[in-house]
Amino acid sequence: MGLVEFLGWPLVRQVTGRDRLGRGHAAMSRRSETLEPRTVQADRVVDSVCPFCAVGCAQKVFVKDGEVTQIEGSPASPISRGRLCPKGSASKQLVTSPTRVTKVRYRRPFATEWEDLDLDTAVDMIADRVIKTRKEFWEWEADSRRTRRTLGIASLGGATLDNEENYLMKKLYTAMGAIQIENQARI
Amino acid sequence: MPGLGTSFGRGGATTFLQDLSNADCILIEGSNMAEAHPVGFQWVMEAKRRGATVIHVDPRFTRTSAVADLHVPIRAGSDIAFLGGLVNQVLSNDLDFREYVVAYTNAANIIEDDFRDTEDLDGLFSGFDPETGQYDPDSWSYVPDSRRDVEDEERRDQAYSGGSSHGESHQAARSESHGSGGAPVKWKGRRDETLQDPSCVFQILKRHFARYTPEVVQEVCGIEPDQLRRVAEALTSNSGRERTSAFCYAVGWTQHSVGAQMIRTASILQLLLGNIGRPGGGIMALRGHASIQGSTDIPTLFNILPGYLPMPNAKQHQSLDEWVRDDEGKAGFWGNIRSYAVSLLKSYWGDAATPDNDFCFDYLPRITGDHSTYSTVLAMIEGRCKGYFLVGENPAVGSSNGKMQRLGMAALDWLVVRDLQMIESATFWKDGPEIETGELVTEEIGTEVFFLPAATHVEKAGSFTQTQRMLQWRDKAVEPPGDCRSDLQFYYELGTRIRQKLAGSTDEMDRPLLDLAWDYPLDDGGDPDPEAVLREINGTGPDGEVLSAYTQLKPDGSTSCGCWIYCGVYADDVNQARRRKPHWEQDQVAAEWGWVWPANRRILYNRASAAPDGTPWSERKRYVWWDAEADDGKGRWTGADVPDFVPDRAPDFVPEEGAQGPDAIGGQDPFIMQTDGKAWLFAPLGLADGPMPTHYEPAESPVRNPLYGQQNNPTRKRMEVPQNPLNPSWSDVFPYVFTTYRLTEHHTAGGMSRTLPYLAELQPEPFCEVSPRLAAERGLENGGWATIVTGRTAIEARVLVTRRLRSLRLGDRFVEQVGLPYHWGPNGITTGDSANDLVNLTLDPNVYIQDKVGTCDIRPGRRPRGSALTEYVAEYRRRAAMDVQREET
Amino acid sequence: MGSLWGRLDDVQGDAGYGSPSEHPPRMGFFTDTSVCIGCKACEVACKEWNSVPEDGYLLTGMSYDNTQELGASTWRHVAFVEKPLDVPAVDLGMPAMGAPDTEGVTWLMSSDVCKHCTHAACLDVCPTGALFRTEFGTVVVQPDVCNGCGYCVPACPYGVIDLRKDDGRAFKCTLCYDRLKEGQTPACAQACPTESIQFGELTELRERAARRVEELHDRGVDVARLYGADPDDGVGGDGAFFLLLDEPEVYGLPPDPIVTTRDLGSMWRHVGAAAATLVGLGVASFLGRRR
Amino acid sequence: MVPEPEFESYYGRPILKQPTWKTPDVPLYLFLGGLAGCSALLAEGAAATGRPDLERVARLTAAGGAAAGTVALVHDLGRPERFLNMLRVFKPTSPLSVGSFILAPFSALSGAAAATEVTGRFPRLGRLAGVGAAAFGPPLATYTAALLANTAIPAWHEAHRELPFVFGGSGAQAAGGLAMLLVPCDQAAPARRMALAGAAVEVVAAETILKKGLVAEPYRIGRPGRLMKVARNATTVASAITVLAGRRSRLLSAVAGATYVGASLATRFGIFEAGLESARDPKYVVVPQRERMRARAAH
Repeated sequence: MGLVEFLGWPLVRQVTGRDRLGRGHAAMSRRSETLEPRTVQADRVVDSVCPFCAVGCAQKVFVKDGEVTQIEGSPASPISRGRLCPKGSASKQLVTSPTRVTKVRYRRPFATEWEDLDLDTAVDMIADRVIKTRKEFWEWEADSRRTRRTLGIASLGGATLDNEENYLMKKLYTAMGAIQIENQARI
Repeated sequence: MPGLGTSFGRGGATTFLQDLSNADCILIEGSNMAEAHPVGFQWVMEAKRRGATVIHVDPRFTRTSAVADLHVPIRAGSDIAFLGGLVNQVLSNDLDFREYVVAYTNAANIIEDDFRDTEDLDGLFSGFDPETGQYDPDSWSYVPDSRRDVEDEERRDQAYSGGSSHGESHQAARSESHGSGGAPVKWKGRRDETLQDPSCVFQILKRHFARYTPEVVQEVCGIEPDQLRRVAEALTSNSGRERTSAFCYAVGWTQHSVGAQMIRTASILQLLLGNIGRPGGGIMALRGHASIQGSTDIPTLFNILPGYLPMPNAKQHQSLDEWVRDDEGKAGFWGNIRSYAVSLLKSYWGDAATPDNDFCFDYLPRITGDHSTYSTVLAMIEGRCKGYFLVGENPAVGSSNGKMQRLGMAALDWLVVRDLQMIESATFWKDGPEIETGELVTEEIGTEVFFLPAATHVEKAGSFTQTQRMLQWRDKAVEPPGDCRSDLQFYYELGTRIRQKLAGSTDEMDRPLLDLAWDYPLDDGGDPDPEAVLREINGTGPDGEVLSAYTQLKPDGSTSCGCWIYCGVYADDVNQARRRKPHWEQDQVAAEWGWVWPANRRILYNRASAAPDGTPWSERKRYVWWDAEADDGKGRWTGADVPDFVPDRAPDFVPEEGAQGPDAIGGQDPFIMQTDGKAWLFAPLGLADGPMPTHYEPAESPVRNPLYGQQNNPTRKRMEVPQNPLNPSWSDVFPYVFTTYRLTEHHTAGGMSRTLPYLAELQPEPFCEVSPRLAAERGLENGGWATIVTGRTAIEARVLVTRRLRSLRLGDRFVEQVGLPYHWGPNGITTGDSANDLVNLTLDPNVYIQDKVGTCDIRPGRRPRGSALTEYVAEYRRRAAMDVQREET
Repeated sequence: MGSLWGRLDDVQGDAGYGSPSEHPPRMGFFTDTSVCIGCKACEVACKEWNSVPEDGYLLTGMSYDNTQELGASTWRHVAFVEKPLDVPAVDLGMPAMGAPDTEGVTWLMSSDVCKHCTHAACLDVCPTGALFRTEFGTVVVQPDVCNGCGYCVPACPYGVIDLRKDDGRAFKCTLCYDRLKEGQTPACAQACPTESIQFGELTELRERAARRVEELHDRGVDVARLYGADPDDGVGGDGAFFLLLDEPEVYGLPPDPIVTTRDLGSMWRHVGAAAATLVGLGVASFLGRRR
Repeated sequence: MVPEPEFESYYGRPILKQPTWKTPDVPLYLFLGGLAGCSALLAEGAAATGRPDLERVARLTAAGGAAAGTVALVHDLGRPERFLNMLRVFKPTSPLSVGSFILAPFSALSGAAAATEVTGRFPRLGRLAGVGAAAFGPPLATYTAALLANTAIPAWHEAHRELPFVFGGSGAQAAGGLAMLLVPCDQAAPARRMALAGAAVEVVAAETILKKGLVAEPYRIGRPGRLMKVARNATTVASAITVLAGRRSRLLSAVAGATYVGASLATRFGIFEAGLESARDPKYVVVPQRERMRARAAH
């Protein structure tokens, strides 16, 4: 029986086995027999929180070879109990989106197209511009009341950022004297 | 925030999502919860399963209405009239929870005689200065209880003001700084517990809302009287000792020129019904973004510092003492403001901050009024602001009056955009609508643009603060690809480089940067360790040991704390936000999952879940109560949640004379952040547009204000610039109301959803929703195209003709409403026009947020292209005679 | 062994997996559309887990349903039906105004999925055994076997399965066969915010559904009815059944589906008769006159 | 006009899925199956009664038809390279599985028979193969009816009793017709008789289907309706010519034969497209099922 069995011809399994009509066990392929969910092969499962709305649904992020292979709800959460909405369920697509920008883009004044620019140079250029514009619009007083600020620099954004990021931003901007700092809480 | 902040003392949701399942009735208004917070909505469904009544009040019949027991269609922007109508039903039929109202609210307080209500002044309160468009709140204050009250106040003034007398700030109620604390009244004031005194708050409230009858509500909101009565009946029959009702709201209330007052009306209603601080009650503020609550607690906002400490104001605060004076010494936990302020300065400037230099108070820049995003965009257009950082935000689509946003950005020297995808705000110079119409020419736009790719939420560790004030930690799963970096790393790197470049400077201007405490431990990838930052936020003692409660903060500079309301998130040197004890191992409060500010408490003001004598109002609604036997007879507050009260303060405790700060909190004062310990039905201070909510029409309205001569909010912030023309009200050129909103399938400005195939295919094109009657009137076909036009611009959208949009009967005429989701822009897999380009900028005076409603016209067919578009809109403006300056009332 | 239609309690036993103790209990879905909020999390979670490609960016004008139907690249489809509520409108007696004829509307939502029938026509007609009954009693297409003959497509009485254009093979919901192997919950059921989609043992789900219908009837929701829960119906009961709030055809579901295999016996008999006729006719053709 | 039946649907969209079988592949396969199957019968009859020309044409048609049919079938597969999976299991519940186990041996045997015919080698073996092929002929010609009938498509399913006779008759008609076209009159008598008899069976069965009310409407209207009419008229004309002049005029016999073949083709395409239409309109699913439920509830 070995040879035929080895050939694994389902018809033989069908005739000799308990699945005479070839509806189930006989028709099962090797792949189906050894199937398992990709999450089983993950190197790590990391606890995270959905980046979209403010319900704060807990997420489990499965990682294999440094790539995110699945993001789904974490049943342990008392708030979301493992559930997600359509946006939360699309988190893997958000983080692995092929249209994500992964290189710095730079647009020269009056230019019509983007150019490349390496990250280190970009940050340095930005630091220079901050210092220049800060000084250019520095103001010690307004109607003879001390203000010690710059009105040349503004910032918008924060509601999608971490508390730690908002903290460093506000700390740096305040030390810089920049006060036109805003985020989505207001639009 | 100020809506909840002034009413209860803190600017955050008063309850938690799971608690909605304990509600006997849930009113969802100003929110489309099933679509905008679907997973949070499971708790509303849980309540419904247990027999609760779910009511949804919304201009449209949405997916929330589909599963609600009652849907009440309302004209967008008229919520105060409806809620006022409910208040009137409660007060005129004595259906309020009297025992709760007398003990826990300022209903009994007597108000100054010279206070005049909107009934007397046809829509204005006393103290209005037409020139400045602001109120002086003096006439709204409490009558002092006795001579001694007045002496107390003067003594406190002397002690803290270094002798120089100072006038109470005339900048009305300094509304913008009380996100987390009640505004400081001078004294607790005289009270008539029988509520009969004609000048007591209860009677004033009754008179104020007397004219909000069902007939008036039908006239203003288009809600039939029997619907109003059904809602009133549902709420009142589900309130009191045995039953509680909960409210849920979101930007449907906040985004109005009367936004804060809408939330105030809801607060008043919930206080009259006695639902605040109780299980299954409260007001659930549903925030939009993952950490919008976090971005107001630790604010990247112009008017506050972390912990809702007010940003120093150039006119009033030129020293640390002046900065903390208003709150210092007053009753309530705000009384310790000096400790919080000094600790913040220590965390900013570390050792450089010493007692003799006012802990570097002078390093703080000072504000001089409104520097909100819309004023800033105006400054950009006028060339007064040249550098702009966009960090995970897309104003070209997300902000209102998109054209103004793009014109502002076109006038910049440099723009730094940090995002995941190439958003419209980064490419306005290439493919913005103005390039198409020729109003802007790419080659003439001088803005230098840096697009720095950002890391996603799984490529960086950090914490979000979600809608019920809970901090939840995310671990880092993978490294960010290519040039992507977290914003933490970018700002740390930017700060480090700026400090290096200024290292040798002796210019006083650079001292704050050079003395900044900016050294954080770096991980091997060169990124600052986010847990170290959270630890700094939590606060440390003299020798760097971690603090565990804000009560440990000292005013002498021995403690440092980045955000006093977050003190405790790193208690016992453990990242409490990272706790994940599964819910099946805890009760519903689940205190060991994440960390909730303040002090890991879920339901705020939960002292009010017990009767004045400390016993639960009822067994069914037992939550927090006074256990007389605890601590061998001394007694202690105990229950399912962390008591929001001084743990060992007996219910019958009466503070001695002249007590200050927390010691001044009586045993029956559940609202421990308020200076009088009571919840405010009447807000003597803290709101720029009046002590009580009043119905005013949105800036652009199809009808005249039926209640008062005063058409709009008198203190609204107007942006009278060419780029922000207002449609004339009750005009037949713009006869319809439009309201913008979100869909489940997309995320705000769309940057995180229009670029994802699985979401884009669910809602692939911008559309507008119109009633069958409006469709017939304007010849619109289902699935066809329509052009929607306002004074700002015209956009096109596909048409969905649906009965879910009802023709509302206001008096004897019909008002039609057009629904517009706003997720689209020129970029992404599916593109389209941005609905926010239609919106005008008229701002709420408390938080400078815009009206999301306005008037429009709608025509079949697609919009004109190129410069023909500007001509088409200009023609509308001519027909509406908008360019002629008309005196607005 | 090998019943072709009617009640069949041990569907895995019938497919060669032995007695009930030798194989896991039959798993399935109960979709309670009365709590569905139409959020489409199920559609996205399914596609994300199974890497199902997007299939078209088209605004259909059919209320909020731009997904349109189940198919090879859509294994979950949320249907949206807006129906007027016949409440007499307030008539202002002003003809010019044209008062709207009805006041209210109901908005039905339902997440449709493969029914994993007890008697699955797609499985019966599949010539290669690609479609087969799993040990969990679910019906799955084995992508390593399917040669895209397409026979399952017209056989399905619910119009669920289809061939994927650029791939050639048939695809449909697998009830997350791979997740089941590790005792995990299918992706759509895990994501569903209001537990409209409930996953579990079919017998237990049927009891829960019956209680839910009773509960709704007690509350006056008398339009609630189960669909596909009766093991004696035309397909022997569905592995994924529903609680609906209107007639099935309003949701695009057949009101009384019967597995085509029920008539297969009669088909083979008639084929045999026709073949015999041919033989007879053939022979007769040669018996007549020479020319 | 019968008033439009009152029924609800989901925005008028189909309930069933359109069959993905390609045109012309599958209708052509249905035709070729019938043609080849019946040709095998003709071939055996001709061999047994000494009609060499008829035998040769019939054998070649049988083999050619089977081969072409197999190519059409494999070409229609989404994954043609996996055509051998057709024999992976034997599914009695699947007419296509049973069909594969008919088509395979038939093709082999009819191929062998035709090979011996052409090469003249192993004639005895060829005859034996021919008998084998003939045995599989009738099933090959009629199983395809079960192939269409064993689906959820109302027009096909409700006709499951008549379709085998339509397909069988149409097959006989095609085989006879082709033989009349290619074989001189004197040897083509059996072909004429088979064609005539086949036509009769097919027309009677088809008429029975057309009278099945709403479910059979797709056979009566639109393109499929026109195809079915063309087929019936062509069959009638061909039969008349055959009866009147079939025996005498080689030309007329050929014309009749060709018409018979054409009619058979038209029938197959007509029935196939009727199925597509029947799947597209939800009324064909909802109305009959509602009537069935009412009837069941009545007693």
